[in-house]
Amino acid sequence: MTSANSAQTEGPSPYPSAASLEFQHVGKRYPGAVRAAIEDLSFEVPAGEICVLVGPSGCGKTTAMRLVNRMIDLTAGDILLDGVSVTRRKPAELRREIGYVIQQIGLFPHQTIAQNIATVPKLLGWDKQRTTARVQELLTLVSLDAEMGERYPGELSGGQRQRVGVARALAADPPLMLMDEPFGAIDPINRARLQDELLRLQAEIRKTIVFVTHDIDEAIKMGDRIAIMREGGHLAQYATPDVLLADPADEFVARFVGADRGLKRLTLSAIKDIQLLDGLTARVGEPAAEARERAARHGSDELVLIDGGEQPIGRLPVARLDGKPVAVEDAEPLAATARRQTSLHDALSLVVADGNRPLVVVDDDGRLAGLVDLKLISDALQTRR
Amino acid sequence: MTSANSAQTEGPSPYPSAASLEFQHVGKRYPGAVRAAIEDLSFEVPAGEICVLVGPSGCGKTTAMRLVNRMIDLTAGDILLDGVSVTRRKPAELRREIGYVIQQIGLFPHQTIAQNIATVPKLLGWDKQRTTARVQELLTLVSLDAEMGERYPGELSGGQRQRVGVARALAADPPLMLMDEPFGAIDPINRARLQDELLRLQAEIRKTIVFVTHDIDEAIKMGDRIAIMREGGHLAQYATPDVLLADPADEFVARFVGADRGLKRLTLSAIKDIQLLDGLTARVGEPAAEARERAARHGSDELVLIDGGEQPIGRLPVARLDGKPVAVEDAEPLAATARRQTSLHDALSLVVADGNRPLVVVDDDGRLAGLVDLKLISDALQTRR
Amino acid sequence: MASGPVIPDFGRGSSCVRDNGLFCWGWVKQNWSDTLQPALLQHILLTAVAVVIGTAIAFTLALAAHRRGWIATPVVLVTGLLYTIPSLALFQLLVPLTGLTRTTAEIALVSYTLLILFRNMLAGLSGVPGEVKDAARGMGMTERQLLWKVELPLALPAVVAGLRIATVTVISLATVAVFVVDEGLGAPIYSALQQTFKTEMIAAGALCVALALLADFLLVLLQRALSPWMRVARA
Amino acid sequence: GGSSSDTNTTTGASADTSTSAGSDTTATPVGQIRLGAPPEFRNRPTGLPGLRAKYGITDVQFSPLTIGLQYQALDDGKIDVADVFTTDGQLQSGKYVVLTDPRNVFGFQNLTPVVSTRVLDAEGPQFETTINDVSSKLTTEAMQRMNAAVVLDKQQPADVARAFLDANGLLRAGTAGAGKPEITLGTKNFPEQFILGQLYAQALEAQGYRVTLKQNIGSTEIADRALRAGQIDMYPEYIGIFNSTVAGDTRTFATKKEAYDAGKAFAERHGFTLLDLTPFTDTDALAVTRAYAAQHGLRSVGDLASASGQ
Amino acid sequence: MNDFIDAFKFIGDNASLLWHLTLDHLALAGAAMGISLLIAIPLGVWLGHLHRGSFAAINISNIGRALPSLALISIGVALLGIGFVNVMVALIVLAVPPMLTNAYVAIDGVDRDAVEAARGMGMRGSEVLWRVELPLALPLIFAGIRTAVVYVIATATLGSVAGANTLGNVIVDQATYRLPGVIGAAICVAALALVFELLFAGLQRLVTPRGLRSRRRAPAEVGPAVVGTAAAESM
Ligand SMILES: Nc1ncnc2c1ncn2[C@@H]1O[C@H](COP(=O)(O)OP(=O)(O)OP(=O)(O)O)[C@@H](O)[C@H]1O
Ligand SMILES: Nc1ncnc2c1ncn2[C@@H]1O[C@H](COP(=O)(O)OP(=O)(O)OP(=O)(O)O)[C@@H](O)[C@H]1O
Ligand SMILES: [Mg+2]
Ligand SMILES: [Mg+2]
Repeated sequence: MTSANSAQTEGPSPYPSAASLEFQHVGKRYPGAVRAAIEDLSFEVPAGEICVLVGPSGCGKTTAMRLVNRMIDLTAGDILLDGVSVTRRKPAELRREIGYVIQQIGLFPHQTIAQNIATVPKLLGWDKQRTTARVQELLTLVSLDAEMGERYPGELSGGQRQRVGVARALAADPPLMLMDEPFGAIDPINRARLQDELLRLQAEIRKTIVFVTHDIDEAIKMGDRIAIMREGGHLAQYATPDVLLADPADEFVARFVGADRGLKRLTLSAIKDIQLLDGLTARVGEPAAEARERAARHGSDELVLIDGGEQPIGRLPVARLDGKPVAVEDAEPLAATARRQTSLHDALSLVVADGNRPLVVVDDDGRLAGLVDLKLISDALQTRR
Repeated sequence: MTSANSAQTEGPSPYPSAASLEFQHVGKRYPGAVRAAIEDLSFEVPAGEICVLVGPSGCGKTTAMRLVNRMIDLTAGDILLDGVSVTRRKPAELRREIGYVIQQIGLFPHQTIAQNIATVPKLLGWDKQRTTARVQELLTLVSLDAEMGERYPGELSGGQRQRVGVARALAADPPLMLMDEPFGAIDPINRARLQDELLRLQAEIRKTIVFVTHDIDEAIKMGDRIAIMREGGHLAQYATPDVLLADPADEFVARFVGADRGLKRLTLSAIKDIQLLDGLTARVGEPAAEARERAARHGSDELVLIDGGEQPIGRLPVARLDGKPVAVEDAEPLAATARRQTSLHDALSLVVADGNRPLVVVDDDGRLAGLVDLKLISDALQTRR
Repeated sequence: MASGPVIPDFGRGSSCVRDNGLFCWGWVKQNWSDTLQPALLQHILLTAVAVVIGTAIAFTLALAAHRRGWIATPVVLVTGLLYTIPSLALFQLLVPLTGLTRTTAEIALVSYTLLILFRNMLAGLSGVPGEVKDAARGMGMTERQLLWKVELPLALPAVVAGLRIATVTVISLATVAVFVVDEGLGAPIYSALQQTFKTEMIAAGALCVALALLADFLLVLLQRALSPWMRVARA
Repeated sequence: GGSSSDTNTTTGASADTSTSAGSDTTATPVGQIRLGAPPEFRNRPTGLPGLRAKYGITDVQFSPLTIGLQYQALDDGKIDVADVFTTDGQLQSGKYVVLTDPRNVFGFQNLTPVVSTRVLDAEGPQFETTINDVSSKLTTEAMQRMNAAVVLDKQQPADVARAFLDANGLLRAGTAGAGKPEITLGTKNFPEQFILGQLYAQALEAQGYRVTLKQNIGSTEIADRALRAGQIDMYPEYIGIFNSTVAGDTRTFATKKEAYDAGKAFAERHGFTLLDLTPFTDTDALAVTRAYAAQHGLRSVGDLASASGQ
Repeated sequence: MNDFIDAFKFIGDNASLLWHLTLDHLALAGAAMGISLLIAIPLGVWLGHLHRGSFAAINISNIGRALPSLALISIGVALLGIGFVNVMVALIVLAVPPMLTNAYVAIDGVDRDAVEAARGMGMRGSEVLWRVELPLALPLIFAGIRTAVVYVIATATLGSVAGANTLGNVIVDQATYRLPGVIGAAICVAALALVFELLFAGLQRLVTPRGLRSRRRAPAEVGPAVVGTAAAESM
């Protein structure tokens, strides 16, 4: 089944260029360092995907990333960008084709936001109006109003600066983006907002993105693939979040993703991704017998009572069905309802909180869409290996 | 039922003093500010409990806290410490009796760790050896080796500094501790470690602690009681984490605690807090009939196969029970087992990941303790209102 | 005139001295005790007095400015003005007021220390991180305790750094004091200049430089000794 | 007049050499005259204006120099002609020729000890005699030699003074000063003054007077103020400067005597006394290098004027 | 006090003399500054760009200050003879250190993140220097220049004792110009220095990028840089 942030890999992208990235037995030993920061690292990132490097502090994430745009040079192996070795390129030129966002953002305080964003286009010698057009485009892309363009970094909030940093990295429409803990310094609330923003953005621009973090939840949320690294740049596991949570390669990964990986996995998919139970409904005024018979057929001891407009009214325990036709007062109020885009994680939460009774799912227009029960949810986990 | 961090309020404490704290219609308007930072805030913290103030940025958490030790003075209402108004005390003296940990820690860079910790004792004029003794005691308390005492803050890691900050605040054994986002600046991994440490510590020292954060998960983990605040220092809800998650007072609180509050609630209790299923076992070599009959009695379609030492071997589907006595090869291996201290949250995760089949719980010696199934878990949520 | 003067042989200087060689050790040895050494000592005294007084004044001002922010600006303006006035001019401008006295020299020298010392002291004090002060207050330090136990110790490196600059500056400027008082190393330098006597120029000049460098070095040691934590912070 | 004889002696020394020089080389014309002197030489009557007026020297490239640097400048060839003082020790080196000044542009600068009359009376007649005895021995030659000893040979002024007084029998011990009030003797801020201070002080002390010597008190004005303020009782001053700077009387005097009388008169009116003039005069004078003099056949300022075709 | 009145009278009467000396004064200072700029700024910027030789670059300014101007000039006389060149050389020796140090500290201190980002976006070394480091460092570099200008103008005064023509001619020749002359000249020098101080203060504000103006730079920070920056901004 497809994952919640699968949007990233669907539909036509307005931007043509996304490059594949391949690490081939990459090694890096810093001059004078006793042991290599990265010993032998190999993995491949398909074009247009987000690959998250995650791991404990000092495991080599930043190093691996900086090897790509040759901020530092590798001491073994090779890195291919769209099949071409980066070592064949002039560093400066290479970097102009790779968006780079560092944790501290590093905006130029002496330049306006617009000038900051225009940096690479200027370096590439774009003409004036093309550049300005692009800057406007990017400001809207990261949802900053054009007016902001004239401001100086000193006049922006932390979150806004982060967005500018991203916009600046995107300026020349690079096929590859490197983001080193871009949201590391931001409080949890704004952090979540920026994460969602980046995902929305990526759904549009569809870049190849290498994203460094040491927060596993962020990794799961952001990554199409996750590379879990450990001391010395060893690749503990490289897989989709789903596989990673489903079967961790070893003890280290298991501990790293956490004991509740089962539940974490549920955050990856939404109700819309699974087949809902239906038919378990009763209409106001219909004969009790029919309803009871329908419930029995589904082996359920309750139905969802809906009105003429298909709007769910409440739960209807079969026990309540005496001879009379089904009436509104027979129903118990609903503790909660879910929508199709609710994540299975939240759905499970609602089910469990409601004593494991099936959860009522409604469409955006409020009409009954179907039911979710524990079995469906856990089945989802089973089928997704 | 008792909560996972209830340890904080049990057993004899080596430290006598913990003070109760009471906000009485407290108001604070900063000079020149149009609207009050805090309008009318009232709540009470029983001695020896951790009260967490949580809320969006700018809602007045820090303000409320700084009113207590009179870093700023209140403009309305009163604050009672053990029934005595703080306004009756000289600020300097008052502060010496209240431990204060600020987000940036604020260690004195020009003093050694030992000197830093000894600050308040010195201010109180303790004699030399009493002070040094106390410093040693505190270093061990926050699990830093004595050798660290001679170092300067510049030589410590972020986490270590945080601990020193806490130790320094504890130095004069204050009945009340104020902690303003003490772990705000630390990465998730170390953050969790420091949280656990503080809880362990509190179990020993049993202080009254006011703890500020804007991370709801931290609040739930740390707090005996949580005060959820909103703009203008309004108290949206003041309750135990459990109640907070069980029934949020309003939309704001509900959104703040998150859609998955049901699952969050499960983090508050552990398997040991609930009654396990037992009797669902089969011994190697016993007659199939007996086993089948036992399963039927419990209305279950499988048993847990155990060996002579009561160690669980695997699941035994009733279907597998043909005429022959129960044999090891009839069993399916166990996907996972839990221990008594495993939180219900993680337990649920394991159950769901294993297709809703009951989870095998073992004692520390590895002997079967019983089973947990979905019903038990969700029942736990029902009973805990 | 019958009784014309008898002109004795006054004795001649070494050949090096006579034809004004670049540097004549002999002369230096000869005149060390009665020319150079006294001048050196006077120079040290001139400097020490100026720096001590300057420090006292600057310190008071800095503390005041630290309490009441608005004081800083006027102080910087005035001391900055004094600082800008060329030494030679300032000395002369003071003559009508305080005459050709040591006081004149000291007043001028002190006025040159003020800007540097004040600015560094204030920078040191206001450079103390807010959270550190917050923590100190939060632990129940009185304002006075905060100043003496936290702010001043933390300001020390900046203060001593200022002291270094001030001292070296004064040592240098004290030579110009010769235009008002015949004291310090300026005296031999100036008289040598008037007689274009190279040895004395170089000897006295070198002494002055050496003195400045030595003072600077000693103050660096002081700085190190006073701020052990800086080393580890840098390390 | 002693002063004129003094000038002769100096230039006499140079005259014979320049005659010999003049005999074998024909004087080559001087172009524009590069003259170095203290800045004010440009405008003061005893400077360029005087030279212009009395010798018609106009085409001068003037480079201002602080006192003491002229000889260096001559040696460095930065200038051809330097404004010097007739008693400068450097002239003893024989490297330079002082041009005679027949038309008397530079006036008279014989030295006279300025004493507060009050003190003079208090100290008694012997005091004045002692000082005048010393002054009478101070010829240009003597002063040049002593200056040379101090400026060139770096002898201590005190030693030089002692040697001179001793050689001229001015240290013979006396008791005239016994019990007389102590006097403070000030000197201005250049070597010649240091020597003079030592000369008078030691001579007086030999006679039993108690003397404090305040050397290097500064310029004429400072000295003058100090005297009026009673900070010093006496200091050696040059008659020309006394007239111009202290008395503010800028006339040019025909003779040394006129100048002296003018000064004395002023002094009387202001409560101090000018003691006898010294034989030597420490006037400005134009000096050139021996080589330059020979090349252009220069002896007097007049020669310079004609040689520069003016 | 009426000395001052006489002083202003003197200024009035000798306007042309003072004017010419002022021009000479500025010519001397200008020449020295020109050459110093060519030496100090490129060197400082280059070292700062490479983050090399911090110790030397930072301490040279203190050593420079340790050189007493008078001594330096007199030694200059001994070595180079009298006149314009000698004094100019002395002034250069005095002017280079503060500018060098400031240039170094300024460039070296440019926010590493900005530089990192610049490299990351594919700027070459030179582009990083011109587009990022220099603009950000300009205010501090300029502070150094301003410092040096005032210092040179002040010290040029002493040039007159070594045969260079400056306003100092009057100050050191009391014998001729009398006290009012000396004070008058002193007033002129002071005024001259102040004018340039203000002039360059203005220029410095002009060259400060707008984005930086809001955040005012602390005059000195605790740590080794203090000597550098404080040095730079003093004198
Ligand atoms: N410039 C350097 N010179 C020498 N060693 C370095 C350098 N940069 C990093 N290292 C070492 O290389 C290893 C990997 O560093 P790196 O910064 O890549 O880790 P990281 O995963 O980014 O850590 P973090 O999560 O804290 O950013 C570490 O042991 C680090 O000490
Ligand atoms: N010193 C002050 N002067 C004026 N207003 C202030 C001051 N400190 C805080 N405020 C205002 O009071 C309100 C509450 O501030 P406070 O710092 O208590 O919020 P907070 O809950 O601690 O926010 P955060 O979570 O960001 O720390 C805010 O609107 C803030 O702007
Ligand atoms: Mg990193
Ligand atoms: Mg706060």
